[in-house]
Amino acid sequence: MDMESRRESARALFQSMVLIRAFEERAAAAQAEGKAPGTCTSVGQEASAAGVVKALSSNDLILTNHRSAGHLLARGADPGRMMAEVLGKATGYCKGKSGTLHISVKELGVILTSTIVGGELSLATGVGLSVSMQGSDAVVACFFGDGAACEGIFHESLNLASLWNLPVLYVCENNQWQAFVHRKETMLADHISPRAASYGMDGVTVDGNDVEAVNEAARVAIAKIRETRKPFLLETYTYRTRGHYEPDDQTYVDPEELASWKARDPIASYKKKLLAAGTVSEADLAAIQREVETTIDGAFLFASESPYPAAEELLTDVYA
Amino acid sequence: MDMESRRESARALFQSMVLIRAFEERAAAAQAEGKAPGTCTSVGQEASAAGVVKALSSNDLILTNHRSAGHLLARGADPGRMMAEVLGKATGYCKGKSGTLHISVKELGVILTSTIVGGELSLATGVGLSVSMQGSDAVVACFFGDGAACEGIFHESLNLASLWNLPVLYVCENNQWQAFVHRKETMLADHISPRAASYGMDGVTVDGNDVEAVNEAARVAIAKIRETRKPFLLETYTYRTRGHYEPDDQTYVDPEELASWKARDPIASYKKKLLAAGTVSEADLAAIQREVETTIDGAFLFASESPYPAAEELLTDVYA
Amino acid sequence: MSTITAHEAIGQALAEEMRRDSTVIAFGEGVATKRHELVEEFGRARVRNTPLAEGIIAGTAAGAAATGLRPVIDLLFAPFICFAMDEIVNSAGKLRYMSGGQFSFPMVTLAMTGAGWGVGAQHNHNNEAWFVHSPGLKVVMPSNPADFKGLLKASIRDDNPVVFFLDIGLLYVPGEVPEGEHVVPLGKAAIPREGSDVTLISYGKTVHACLAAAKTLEGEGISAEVVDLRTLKPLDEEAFLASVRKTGRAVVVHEASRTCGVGAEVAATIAEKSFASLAGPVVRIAGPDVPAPSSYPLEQAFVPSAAQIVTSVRGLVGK
Amino acid sequence: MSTITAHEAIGQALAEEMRRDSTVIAFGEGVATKRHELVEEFGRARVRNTPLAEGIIAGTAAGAAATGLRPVIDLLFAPFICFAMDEIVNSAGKLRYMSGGQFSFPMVTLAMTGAGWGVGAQHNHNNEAWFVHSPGLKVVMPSNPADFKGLLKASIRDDNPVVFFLDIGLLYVPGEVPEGEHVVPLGKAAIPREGSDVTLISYGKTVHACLAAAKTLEGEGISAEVVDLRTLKPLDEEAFLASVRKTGRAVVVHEASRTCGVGAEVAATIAEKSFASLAGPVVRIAGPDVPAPSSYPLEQAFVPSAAQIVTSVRGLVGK
Ligand SMILES: Cc1ncc(C[n+]2csc(CCOP(=O)(O)OP(=O)(O)O)c2C)c(N)n1
Ligand SMILES: Cc1ncc(C[n+]2csc(CCOP(=O)(O)OP(=O)(O)O)c2C)c(N)n1
Ligand SMILES: [Mg+2]
Ligand SMILES: [Mg+2]
Repeated sequence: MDMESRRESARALFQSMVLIRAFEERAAAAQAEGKAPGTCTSVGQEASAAGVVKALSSNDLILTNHRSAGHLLARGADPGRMMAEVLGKATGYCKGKSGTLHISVKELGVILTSTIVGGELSLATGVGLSVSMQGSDAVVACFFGDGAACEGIFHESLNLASLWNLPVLYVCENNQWQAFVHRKETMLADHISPRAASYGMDGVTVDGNDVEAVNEAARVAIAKIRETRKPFLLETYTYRTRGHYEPDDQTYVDPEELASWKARDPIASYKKKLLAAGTVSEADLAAIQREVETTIDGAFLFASESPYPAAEELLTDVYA
Repeated sequence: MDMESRRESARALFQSMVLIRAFEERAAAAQAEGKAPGTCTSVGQEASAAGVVKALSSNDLILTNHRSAGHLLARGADPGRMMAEVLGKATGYCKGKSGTLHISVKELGVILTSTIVGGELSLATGVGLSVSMQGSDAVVACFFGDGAACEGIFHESLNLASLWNLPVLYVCENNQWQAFVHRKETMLADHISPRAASYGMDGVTVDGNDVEAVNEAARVAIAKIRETRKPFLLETYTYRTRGHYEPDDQTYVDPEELASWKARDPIASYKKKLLAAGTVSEADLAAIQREVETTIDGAFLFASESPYPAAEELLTDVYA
Repeated sequence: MSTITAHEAIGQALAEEMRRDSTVIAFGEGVATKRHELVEEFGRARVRNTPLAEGIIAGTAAGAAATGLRPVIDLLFAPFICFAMDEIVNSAGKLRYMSGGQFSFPMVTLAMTGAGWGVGAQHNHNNEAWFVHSPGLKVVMPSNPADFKGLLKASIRDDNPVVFFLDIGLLYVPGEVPEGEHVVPLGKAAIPREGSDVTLISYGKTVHACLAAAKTLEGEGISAEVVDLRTLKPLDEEAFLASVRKTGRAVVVHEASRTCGVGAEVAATIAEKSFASLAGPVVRIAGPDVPAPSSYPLEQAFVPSAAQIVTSVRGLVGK
Repeated sequence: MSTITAHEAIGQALAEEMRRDSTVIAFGEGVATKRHELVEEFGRARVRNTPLAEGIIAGTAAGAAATGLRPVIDLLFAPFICFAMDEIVNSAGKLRYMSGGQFSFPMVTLAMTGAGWGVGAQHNHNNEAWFVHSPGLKVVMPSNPADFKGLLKASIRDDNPVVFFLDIGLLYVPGEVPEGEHVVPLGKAAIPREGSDVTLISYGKTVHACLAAAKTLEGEGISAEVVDLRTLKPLDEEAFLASVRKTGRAVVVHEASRTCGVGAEVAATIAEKSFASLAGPVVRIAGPDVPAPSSYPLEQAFVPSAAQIVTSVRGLVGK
C-alpha cells in the first residue's frame, strides 16, 4: 500500500470506530435521559466491527446479532434511520418493528439480524448455501459472541459449513462477557478459535482492540475463503467496556479488569498509533470527530422528529 | 490379574456379548415373523457395550439411547422383562409404555433412557451434578452415537461437564451410521474423541470391536474420573452390521465395507483370541452359548405369554 | 389419476416442483438415501443428506429461504422439531415481521406423527397446535394421498414457512391421486361428506373415523356432514362455521391431546361466531392429555375412534 | 405482610425454599449475578451461573431432578425456551410416563414474557399454551406479588416439571405479600372480584385489565365476576364453569395470540360443559396473531385493554 492509500484506509477505519462510538453513546445517553428505550452497545469493541466489515466487498453478506450497530454503521448504514429504529419510529430500517436489537438492512447486505443468541449462526449456513448454489463468489460474514459459542448451534453450524464447503467467515467477538456472566464462568479455555479444529476448519485469534490487525486478519481469512470456498473462524479478542444493556451499573464487573481494558481502548490506541507514525494529523482526526458529532446530532434529530408507526402496522408484514 | 480371574473376566465378557447378540437377533427374528414390533439392534457393536459396562461399579449410573439392549443386558437386566417391554407387555420394565426404544431400569442404575438422539447427553450432566453434590463417588456413563455427536447438545453437555467437574464418562459408540446416513456424510474427521480438546477434556479412541481393549480403556478412564472428578470422552470405533431398525434391507450400505467389518466381528474375534491363548476351552464357550440360547428361549416365552397392559394404564404415570 | 400411497404422492409433488423451479431443494437426515430417485434426477447439490442436527437443518433452510432458495426439509418425527423450534418459530416465523417485511421464508418442514408405529411419545406427539399458535407460520395436515400431493405442491409454492405434518398411519394407504398439476390451495377446508344434522370437524387420520361414524349414523337416520380442515393455519373458519350454522351441532375430532389442541380453537370459534345457531354443546373428542404409549393396545386406545364419535353424536342429537 | 415487588417475592420464595430443603438449587444465565443474596446464603454450589446454553441448562435440571435434586432454572425470556423444548417437553414431560413411572421431575423453569420492555417478538412471546398442550407438564402464570411467591413455593414443592411464566409488566409493581409460609396450591383459580352478570376469565397482567373493566362496568350497572386462573395446567375448570353457570356469560382475556391460546381451551370447555347456562356467545379478547412489535405504541396496541373488555361486555349483556 502506498502512503496515500494507507492514509485513506486509516481514516476510514478511524472514522468508522468514532462513528460507532458516538452513535452508541448517544443512544445510551438518550436512554438515560428517558428519551429512548434500552440498547446494547459495543463500546470498547469498535475495532472488531470496523476492522472486519471494512475488509468485506460490497456483494458480501453480513449476519449479526443484538450488538450490531457497529457492523451496520461500518457497512454504511444511515445513522438517522438506525437511530429511528432504536426509537421505534416508522422511518427506522424496520419500520420500528425491530427496535434496537435486530436491525437488518437488506439493501446493504446486512440480513436476518436476530437477537436470539446463536440465531445468526443457525441462519448463516443457509445464506452460505444460497450464495454457493447461485455460483456467486460472495462471502458471508457471521458475527457472534463468546456466549453464542456456548450454544449447541455453534457446533452444528460450523460442522455443516465445513462439511458442505460454505463460504462463511465466522467472526467470534470474544468480549469476555455473556450478559451478566463472565466468559470465564462458561468455559475452561480462553479462546474460541481452537474449536475450529473439531470441524476441520482453520481458526485464528486476533487482538480485537487493534483495528489494523483485525482488518488484516479478516482480509487474509476472506481471501482464503474466496479461494477455497471453505469457512473460516476468526476470533477477535476484545472487551465490552460499557454495560450489557442500557442502563447497567456494572457492579458485577471487576474494576481492575475493566480499567486494564479501558487502557487499551481501540480508538485511543489507534489515534496514538496514527499520530506517532505520522499517518494522519491531529487536525485531521479532530475534523473526523467533529463531522461525526454533527452526523449524530442530525441522526438523533431526524429520529426524534420521525413519527411512530401507524396503528395498522401492528398487523402488516406477518405473511408474504 | 492371575489366570483364574483372567478366565473369569473373559468368560463374563464373552457371555455378555453372546447374550446381547442372541437377544437382539431373537427380537429381530420375532419382528420378521410378525411377532414383535421393530427394534434397533447393536449387532456388531457388542464389544463396546460389554467392555464399558463391565468396567463400571454397581453404584455407577448409566444413561443410554435407542440402541440400549447391550448396555442393559451387560448390566444384568432380565432378558425376559426386556423382551416383554419390546413386545409392549405389562411385565416389561416400563409396563409396556416404553416399548423397545427407551427401556430404563432404575434399580440397576440404567436411567432416563431416551430415544431422542442427544437426549442422554442433555440429561447426563444433571445426573453428574446430583452425584457430585451428594458427594457420591459414582461415575455416570453416558452412551451415545456418532450421530448424537453432531447435535448441538453434545457441545453443550461436554462443555458444562468439564466446566463443573462432573464425573461423566462420555462413551461415543462411533458405528459409522446415523440411521440411513453414513457418518462420512456428516463430518470431515473420522474420529470424535479429538473434539474433547475443545472442552479441556481428555479423549481417547479405542478399537470398539476388541472387547478387552474397550474394557481396559474404560477402566483407565473410569479410574481417572474417580480420581479427578472430571469428565472423559471415550470413543469406541465400531460398526453396526445389521440395519438401523428392523426391518432394514441395508440396500444403502456398501457391501464391501460391510463385509470388511463383518470379518472383524467382535464375538468371533474374541473367541478366536481366547482359544488361541488357551484362556478358555472350546467346550466352555459352547456351554456359554447353549446357556444363553436357553435363557433367550425362556425370555421370549415369558414375554409372549405376558399380558398387555390394562386399558386404564393409558392414563397413569403421567404426574407424580 | 393413479392409485398411489401418500408417501409416493409426496415424492411426486417433490419431483414435480423441483422440475418446475430450480430453486427448490430438499435436505434432511436420510433424504438423499430415502428419495434416491430425486438424487438421480436432480443431483446431490439439490437433494442432500445432512448431519443429525435438526437445529441447523431448519436454520439452514430459513437462511436459504430468505436468500432465494425454496427448501423442503424433513425433520422425520414431530418430537424432533423440539430441536428446531428456535429456527422455525423465532427465525422463520418472526423475522419477516421484525425486519419490517424485508425477508420472506418460503420453506416447508415435513414431520411425521401419530399412532401406528408403536414407538411411543418421543416419536409420536401430535404437536401441530404449537405451530398454529405461533405467528407467521402456516400449518398443513392432509388426510388422503391426493391432498398430500396437492397441499405439498401449494406449500412449496407458498412464500411463507409451512409446517407440514404427515400422519404416519396414512402414509402407506393407497388412494387416487391426479397426475401432474394438482394443487390444493392452503387455507381451504374440504367437505368430503355433506349432511344436515351434525357437523364433524377433523383433520388427518381421524377424518376417516368421522367418515366411518357418518356412515354408521346414516343407518340410524342421522345425517352427518364431515369437514376436513386440511390446513390448520390459516384455519378455514368460514367452511366450518357455515356447516355448523346449517346443522346446529358440532363435534370436533383429532388425535392430538385435547387441552389447547386445534379442536379448542375450532370449538371456541364456533362458540363465539355461530353461537346463535347452536342447538347443543360443542363436543370435542381428542387424544387424552398423556404422552403416547408404545404398547399396541394402549396406542390404539389413545386414538379417537368412530365408535366414540357415534356415541357422542347420538347424545348430542338426543337419540 | 409487606409491600414488595413480584421480583422480590420470587427472591423470597427461592430463599425460603432453599432454606427449607437442601436439595433445592438454582441456576441459569446470570442467576448467581442477579441473585447474589442467594449466593451469599447458600453458596456457589447451589446457586450457579451457567454458560449461555438453554438446552443443557434445562437438560441438567431434568437429569438432576430425576436423581434427587429440585432445580429451579431461569431461562430468561420465553422465546429462549425454544432452545430447551426437547429437554422440557420430551424429557421432563414424557420420561416419567415412558419409563412406567420410574422417574419424577421436580423442577421449575422460569421465563419472562409479555409487553413492557419494548424489545420485540424474540423476547416477548406469550407461548404458555405450548406447554399447556404438552403432556406431563404444569404451567403457572401469576398476576400479583403474593401469588408469585405462593405459587413459586408450591411449584418448587411439586414433584412435577412446572413451567412458571413471569409477566414482565408485573415484575416491578409492588403489592402486599405475606411473610414466610405462604403457599398457593397449583390448580386453583382465584376470584378476585365477585359478580353476577358476566364472568371475565384471565391470567397474568390482563387480570388487571379485567378488574379495571369490572370497575367501569359496575358504574354502568353491570356486575362482572373476575376469575384469575393462576395455574394454566392443570386448569381449574370447576372454578370458571361454576362462575359461568352463575352469570351465563363469559369473556376470556389474555395477551397471548388468540389462535390456539389458553383462551381457546377455556372457551371450548365452557361451550362443551356449561352450554346450557350460556346466554350468549363465549367471547375471546386476545393478542393478535402476529409477532410482538418493539415500537412502543404498537407494543401497547398488542395488549388487550380494559376498554376493549368493557365494549365487549356491553355488547354481550345487550346494554
Ligand atoms: C438464546 C438466548 N439466550 C439468552 C439471551 C439473552 N442475552 C442476550 S445477549 C446475551 C449475552 C450474549 O453474549 P455473547 O454471545 O458473548 O454476546 P455479547 O452480548 O457479549 O456481544 C444474553 C444472555 C438471548 N438473547 N438469546
Ligand atoms: C433428535 C432425533 N433426531 C432423529 C432421530 C431419528 N433417529 C433415531 S436413531 C438415528 C441415528 C442415530 O445415530 P447415532 O447417534 O450414530 O446412533 P446409532 O443409531 O448409530 O447407534 C436417527 C437419525 C431421533 N430419534 N432423534
Ligand atoms: Mg460476549
Ligand atoms: Mg451411529
